[in-house]
Amino acid sequence: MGSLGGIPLYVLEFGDELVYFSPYTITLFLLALTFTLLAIVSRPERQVDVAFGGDAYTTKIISVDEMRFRRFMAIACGLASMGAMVTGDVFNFTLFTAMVGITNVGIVAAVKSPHVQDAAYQYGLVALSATVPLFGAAALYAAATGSLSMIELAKGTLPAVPLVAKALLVIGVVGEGMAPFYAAKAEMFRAPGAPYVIMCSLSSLLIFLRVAEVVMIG
Amino acid sequence: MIAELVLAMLFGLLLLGIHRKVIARIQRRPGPPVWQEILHAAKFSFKTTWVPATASGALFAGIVLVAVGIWTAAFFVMMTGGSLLIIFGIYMLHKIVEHAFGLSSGSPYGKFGGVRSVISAASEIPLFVSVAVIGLFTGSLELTEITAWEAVHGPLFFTAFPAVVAMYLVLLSKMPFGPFSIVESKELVSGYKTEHFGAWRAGLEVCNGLKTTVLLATFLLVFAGQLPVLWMVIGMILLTVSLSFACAVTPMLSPFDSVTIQSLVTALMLVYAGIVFTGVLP
Amino acid sequence: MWGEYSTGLLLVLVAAVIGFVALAVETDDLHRLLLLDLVEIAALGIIALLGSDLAEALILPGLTVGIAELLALSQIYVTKENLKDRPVRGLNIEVIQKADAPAVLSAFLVVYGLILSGFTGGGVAALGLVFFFASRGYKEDLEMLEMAGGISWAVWILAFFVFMFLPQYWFIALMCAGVGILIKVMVKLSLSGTVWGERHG
Amino acid sequence: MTGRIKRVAGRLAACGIVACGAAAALYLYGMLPFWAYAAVTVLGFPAAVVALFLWWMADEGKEDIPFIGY
Repeated sequence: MGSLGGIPLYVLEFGDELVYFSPYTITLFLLALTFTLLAIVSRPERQVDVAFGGDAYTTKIISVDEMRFRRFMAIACGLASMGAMVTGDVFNFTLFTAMVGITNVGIVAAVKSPHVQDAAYQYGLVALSATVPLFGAAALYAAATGSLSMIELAKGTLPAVPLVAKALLVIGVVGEGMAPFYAAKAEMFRAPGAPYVIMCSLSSLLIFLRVAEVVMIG
Repeated sequence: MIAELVLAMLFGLLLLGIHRKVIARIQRRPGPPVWQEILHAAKFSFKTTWVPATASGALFAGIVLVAVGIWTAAFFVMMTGGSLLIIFGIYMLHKIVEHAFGLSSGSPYGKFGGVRSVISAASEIPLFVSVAVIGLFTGSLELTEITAWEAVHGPLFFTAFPAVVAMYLVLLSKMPFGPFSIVESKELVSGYKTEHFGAWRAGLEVCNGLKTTVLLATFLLVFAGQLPVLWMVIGMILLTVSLSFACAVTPMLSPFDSVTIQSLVTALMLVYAGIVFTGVLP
Repeated sequence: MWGEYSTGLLLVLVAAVIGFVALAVETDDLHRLLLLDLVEIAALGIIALLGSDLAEALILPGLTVGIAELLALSQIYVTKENLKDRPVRGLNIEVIQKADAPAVLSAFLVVYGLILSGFTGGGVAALGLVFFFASRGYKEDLEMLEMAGGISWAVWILAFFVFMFLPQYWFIALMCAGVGILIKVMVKLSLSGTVWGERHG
Repeated sequence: MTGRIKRVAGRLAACGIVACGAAAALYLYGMLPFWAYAAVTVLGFPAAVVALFLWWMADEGKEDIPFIGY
């Protein structure tokens, strides 16, 4: 199963850091780019709350400082997910994934609401613990096959990647990119600031889509 | 391929119209004419349009472009027989589009529609397992190679029937008025679409038309193989009618039940993938 | 070799499982954060078991990411629990404050760090600085320190570009990288060792 | 808005349609690789469609606003 996401169109080798664009990774990369640009140019919306039992309603306004910080985090999150989309190195993928986890926490952590902060903290704990299976998986990849390059793994000449390593990788990604998995419980998505909150769910989904390709290689 | 694109969009809207009509007839209502959804798109397209004061302007308008854009891309991938992984990647990203639609306006109804759409994403992501099963059988995820494999070994419909069921549920959860359409349920007014009116809504309708065509056609391509165009069209209409029956006779589930059922299906698919993995691969 | 690796792996995984069980049992948020740091060590252990140069190269970013997450989470914890106003003083031990010993020890550590150079040297020198600040109390000039850290980081990166594009000047690049990382690590570690909160008493 | 939206949307729609049409024609005559054609269409089609809709009934600034009694 060499060409899962299509034939690599372009491979950039920079030492042993390699980046490759296949139709699949380029699609995901462009989507991350699009939403990052949207996060840069959009101003946050003003969330409307209806007061219970009456016609009155209030809008939440995000202060400029908070907006700046969250926008920065959203951009960092976009960059991290773009990196995770095109990297051809398993360890780099896990690093980018861990970074997506941090920035996801950062995006919502600036919201001055106790519920949101608590949700962000709990999510952060899970994201932090997910780095264990993530890095463990990358180390197992290296130990079992002697290579971390996805191009090398896809050639099929190396020993097969143990199923445990793949499972650990998926568990790690699920833990890091938990945002959509956590939604049922999270106050995270209720936080105002749509362009930034969307980066949370988008980045998680993107790294999940990428890991689906990664585990099928090798 | 521009003409095909526009035709696919109109055909998708027609399918959605047929969907509404069949549901109405099953429920003994007269129902709208089958071209109602096309008229709908046209109607919205000539309403005066602006951006709500509370909305996040660029996101509010930009997401409509993204919505049409991703399904245009998916249409291209399907027509050229590209990777199935891309199409289902775009399918998953449609969740994010819904999320953005809902959140960008600031309206509480939109917000809950968007949040619900993300909740159900969690249970649909692992439906990728069925894509993996297809990959295990055919050794590739390129649509052209899958159809070539089917020309030799017969349709996947019989070979991988559980995957068919899982994928059918994917289609069902994207059809309006279905048991899993919690994002559009009526207590949220129109869910994530509530605040997108006028030209924005018309753009969304264009996206829905394309989406319906792409998903149904991909389903047929993957499980029945390459068919002549006429058979393809008939197949898609039949598929729509069967989906309409499923939608008409089942009530909408509560968000919790919807996610639970989808998760159960996912678990079953994982077991099936495990069996295939040990059975098919030596 | 494989046998040794598997045994080591088993041990690390058992350690990780113990850590996760403790994590599941613990309910206090702060304690969970601390336990997580322990669990994180297990991940580094798995990488370290590779026992190659690659492993060494991989541990560093892994460690950095782990520390970054830990810092971010502890910051959230502080805001979450409204722990902002918390005046902090230097180590209030009479013996240390009156004597000259801290200065001598710090100077020794810094000089030793300079001789060691590189990452380890930075760590040792930073320990000296932190010890000095901690025992004497200090007037902050964190901006200066931050700037020094930033510039030395830039020097470090520059050295990498020299390695890549002008390999004939490897020696100067090596010196730049060695000094750059020394100062950077020293500054960063002493910063994280002395930043104690919003207000200082 | 005095017709600004109408002008901008009209131009955008025209550009999008021309770009898509040109890309399709060039691809048909083999003068454009497929990926470029697909990229132009994916970018141009949504812009053209939405801009066309916006242009259709956009405010031209000449309307008489009726007094409806508030």
